[in-house]
Amino acid sequence: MSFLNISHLEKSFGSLRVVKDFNLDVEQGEFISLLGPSGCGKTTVLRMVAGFETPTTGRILIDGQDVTGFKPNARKIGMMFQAYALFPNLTVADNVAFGLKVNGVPRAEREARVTEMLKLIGLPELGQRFPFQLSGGQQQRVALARALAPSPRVLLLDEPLSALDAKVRVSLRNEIREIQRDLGITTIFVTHDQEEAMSISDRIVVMNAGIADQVGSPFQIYNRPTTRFVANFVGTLNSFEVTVVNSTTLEMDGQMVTMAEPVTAEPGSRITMAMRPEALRLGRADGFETVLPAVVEEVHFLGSVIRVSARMAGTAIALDTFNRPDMPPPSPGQTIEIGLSGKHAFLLDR
Amino acid sequence: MSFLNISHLEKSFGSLRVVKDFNLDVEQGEFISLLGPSGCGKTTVLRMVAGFETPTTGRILIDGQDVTGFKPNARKIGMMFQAYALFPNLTVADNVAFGLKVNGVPRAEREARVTEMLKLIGLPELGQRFPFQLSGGQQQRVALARALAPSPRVLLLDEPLSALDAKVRVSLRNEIREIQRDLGITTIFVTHDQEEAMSISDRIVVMNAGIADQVGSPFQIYNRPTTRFVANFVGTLNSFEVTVVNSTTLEMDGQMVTMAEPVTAEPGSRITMAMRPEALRLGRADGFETVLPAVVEEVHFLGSVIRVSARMAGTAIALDTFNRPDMPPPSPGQTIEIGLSGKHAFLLDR
Amino acid sequence: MTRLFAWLALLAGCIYFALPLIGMTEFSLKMRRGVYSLDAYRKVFEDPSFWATFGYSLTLAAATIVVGVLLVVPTAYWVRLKLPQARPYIEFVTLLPLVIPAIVVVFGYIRLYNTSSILPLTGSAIGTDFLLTMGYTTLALPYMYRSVDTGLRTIDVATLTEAAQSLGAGWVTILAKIILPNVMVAVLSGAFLTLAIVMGEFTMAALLNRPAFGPYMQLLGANRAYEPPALAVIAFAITWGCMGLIQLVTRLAKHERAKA
Amino acid sequence: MTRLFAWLALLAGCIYFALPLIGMTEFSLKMRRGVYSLDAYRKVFEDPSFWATFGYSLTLAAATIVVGVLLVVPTAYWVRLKLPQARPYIEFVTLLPLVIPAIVVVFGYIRLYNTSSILPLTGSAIGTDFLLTMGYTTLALPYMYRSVDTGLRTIDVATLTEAAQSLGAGWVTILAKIILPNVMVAVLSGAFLTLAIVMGEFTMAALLNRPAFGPYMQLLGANRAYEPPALAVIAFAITWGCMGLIQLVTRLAKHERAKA
Repeated sequence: MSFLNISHLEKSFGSLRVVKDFNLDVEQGEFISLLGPSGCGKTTVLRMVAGFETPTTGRILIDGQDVTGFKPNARKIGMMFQAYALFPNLTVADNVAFGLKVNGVPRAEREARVTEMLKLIGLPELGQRFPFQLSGGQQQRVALARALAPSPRVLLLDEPLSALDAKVRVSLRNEIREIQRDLGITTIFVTHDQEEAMSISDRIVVMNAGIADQVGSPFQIYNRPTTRFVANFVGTLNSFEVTVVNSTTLEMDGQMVTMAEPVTAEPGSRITMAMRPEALRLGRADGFETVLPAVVEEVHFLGSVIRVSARMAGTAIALDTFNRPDMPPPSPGQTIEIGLSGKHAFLLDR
Repeated sequence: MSFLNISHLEKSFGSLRVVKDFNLDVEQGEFISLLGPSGCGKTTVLRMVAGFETPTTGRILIDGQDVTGFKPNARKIGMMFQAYALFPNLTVADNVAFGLKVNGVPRAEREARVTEMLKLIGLPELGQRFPFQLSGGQQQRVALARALAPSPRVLLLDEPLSALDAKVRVSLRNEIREIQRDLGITTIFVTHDQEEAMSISDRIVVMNAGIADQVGSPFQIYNRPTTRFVANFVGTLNSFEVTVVNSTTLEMDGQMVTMAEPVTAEPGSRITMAMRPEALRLGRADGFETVLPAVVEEVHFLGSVIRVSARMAGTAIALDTFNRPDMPPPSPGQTIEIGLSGKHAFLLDR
Repeated sequence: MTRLFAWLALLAGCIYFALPLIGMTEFSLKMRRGVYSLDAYRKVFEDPSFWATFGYSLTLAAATIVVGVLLVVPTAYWVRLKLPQARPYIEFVTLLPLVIPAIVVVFGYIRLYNTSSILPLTGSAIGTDFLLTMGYTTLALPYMYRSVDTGLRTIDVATLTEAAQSLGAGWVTILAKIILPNVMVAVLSGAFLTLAIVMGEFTMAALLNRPAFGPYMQLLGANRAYEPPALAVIAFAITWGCMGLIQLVTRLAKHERAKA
Repeated sequence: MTRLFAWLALLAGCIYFALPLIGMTEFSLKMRRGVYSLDAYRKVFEDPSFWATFGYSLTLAAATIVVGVLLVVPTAYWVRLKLPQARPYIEFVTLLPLVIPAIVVVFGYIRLYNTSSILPLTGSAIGTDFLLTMGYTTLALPYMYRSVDTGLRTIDVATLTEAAQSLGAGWVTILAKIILPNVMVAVLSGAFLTLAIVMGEFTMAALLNRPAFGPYMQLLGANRAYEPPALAVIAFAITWGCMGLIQLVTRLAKHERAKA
């Protein structure tokens, strides 16, 4: 039996069903992300686990205990919010100590735990500061320490990085992941940022309109999406209309593409083949058997990656290539050759 | 003579000099970004060009005309703000028509121009809506149309994307760039997001503490940073302490690295060599002569790119490699070989 | 349990206001012994003094609103735009009328502008009316300022002003086309509160000896039994009606937008 | 040019308030013919009625503040947290005292609680004091509610409550340890405004015939020449002092935090 078990969870507000038959098993120590666009129900699921919303139907079990009817303050969970959740009238140390105090932990033990927590988040000297004296990133670290101090059974993170600057966001997400791994605490993380989810999760639940579309590791979600929604929401996608030639070969604008996995569709039928931008190769190279001409439309220098927008076989495509200091990127209007291989392609249903 | 000329611009608030001897020449139709951390003075420069701040010293010339003493409403510039800048009591069409009406453009001409502008931003049917009925991205598009309607000489953009969601941000920045290129309007864009600046600018001015540190194309700024600040602020950097062997060779943890450009430092001295994450190669490959062992610490799946954090030659490094569906990324703890070449390295001054 | 307590508190609050009103209304209907009748109301409406004082106070309320709007809107706008650091002080000044009793203001006026002073305003009826209007403006200032300032808070004054400037607009255009339309509802709600205050004010009008509605109500209250509650009910109905009107205006404005 | 106009408006506003005050102060110092003296002030302080009425009003102000805080803080918190859609209505209710003249409230009380009613509160001094406190609470309600509600606006009530809940806290802990400390300054400022209103109030106290400070001021004003302005200056000084105290408390609170 898994550590956190959610079965047949449903939630309706009036006639609006925001979560539909949601099921999830989380192992002890796992880091799970709920990923989806706004309004997909991911936050509602999290709030039901926390106890802030009551499920319409369904059950939530933590460590074998049915907590569905429990009040939030009886669930022994830790939660981190988007922002502004620190108690402004308390010092950092008192914020971290709050949960311990409420639970009647004796003073000496409490102080030792606070010191330990502040060290864990790398702010051992800021205990006597007030929240308004901290940067956004520091505040969220203190919020993490506060949530972790009473040793909760499950840690819930409700888009804790969304209010922060890009650079801080990246460093803090890595820090959260490290701390989570060190403590081995079961964690559910809600986000709408696919890069964020991919970067730190053991497994991702991609949600769409209240339904869990796909559950899997970042590698699976990105490389083997099971629905069109997942394929489009996670990462950028190039899709081509191709004709089936036989069970291993597709025809694309006169060129043959050999697929790694067998094609089940009827020969002669038109299907959609998809490739990620990094699967397309600027120029010819070993292992990229199919080569097609393309015209560059836009070049976006993104730093380590250069994204080339081009038109190939009548389709607008995006291609990612690494920056090379000794080789400037192509210019708009230029005609280039693009190499690709069926090994890196996958097929999309309807 | 350039179209927009800023010379020896200075601004002090009290004893605080926020802009120091700022000089810039912008060609007609150029897209220039002012990039820097918050408080670097980039917004102050923009506001002085707009006329909202009076320079302490220095001159601003637009199309040969000295506008330094002009009021904002006499400068014929268009400006786009961070957010909430649409007039809430006016419809979209009236917002776009505002500048034309103020300038006494006759009704028929005004209406034609508004229709044209709404078509340009791809919202031809929303003229009768009010701002609060639009999404954030739509609002900013209308703000662009409003700024462009009176055919300003210069377009000023003050972080117009910072209030938007990640996906909208990317698509709107590309749209702005396209419209700017189509109209050929001289544009200054202020941002703190290096990816944003790199992706859409002809040239970037990297600012630090009121000073323009470096001016150049995104490719130059990224691959040939002239100061340590620029090198660190733009993109991720791996820096290694190396020993100079002779004018072309450096020694790094016992391995020799041959540089493409001559090294001026004394043989035997210790200098800092820097490489971008994409210049490091997972495994051996042609053209990456130097190979060093490393231990993987973290693997972050970011989508098309996988960032590997590892420890090599005693230094924590970041390495970028493309996702390959047929080849899962390495795991933390694994020992790997990393290839690199002096061709992709540059030296940092003190 | 806490929820129950909160609802009880809410209920208590409502009763707190409703009870006196109901009691008063009930009493006002009992002029004719044994049966409910509208006799008290008829008496009030037949009294010419009622109409005279009511009209007088209404006129002064209108004058007060005009002076207040002209004083407050540009000031509040300018303070938000250019002197944000002065806001606490301005707010403090606008709160002064709450802490300086009306009596003090009137005494000050009487001492300053009496018949033997340089500006003998209290010597003539029109001069006293002017003084009274000024006094009312002072009384209404906290509400008018708060209301307009709250209205200005809902828009980004600085950004809207700069946006209009960059499009070539001058100050007059900005104030008339952008700022005022956006705080119209706030101005209306301030005007309504002013109206309510002026209609009910007693101290100033009484001390300056002008035939206003407040002193009339008190006079009636001291000498009659059934008419005063009837009068109070009428006053309440009027203010309630005004409030409904304001709500309607706000709704219509929103509806107009949503429809467009 | 507009800037000049704005400054002029500001100046006019200040003069508007300062002139009566200066005139009054100057007059209050002229009791002894030909020279400035504090005679008027001495007279006021020597009057035992001054101390009696002042003390009485102060006591009632304290009672009013206690009732107001107990009524307003939990209500405002609960409304923000659980009934946000009810906020406009609650705000409307709290604004009613501004539009129902004090006279109406008092008449209502007198009719309801007179000596021949079931609850003859006006029959005893203590009962009337209770009624007066209730009346004052009504008068002060708009200020107290606004103040506390504004205080609550500066914190994220919902998130703080949920954060405290997830850490195991119950309602009492949340209200006492999180909500109240964060709106303390707002509560103090509401309390101060209440104090100022109660000290200056005339109508209710006079109609209920209680020995409060407001009627005392009026009585003096009708019969003496130099003492009333002196009294007004004293009242002004007291309120100003209170206001300074509040400012000090706010500053100290901030300083305390900054230092820590």
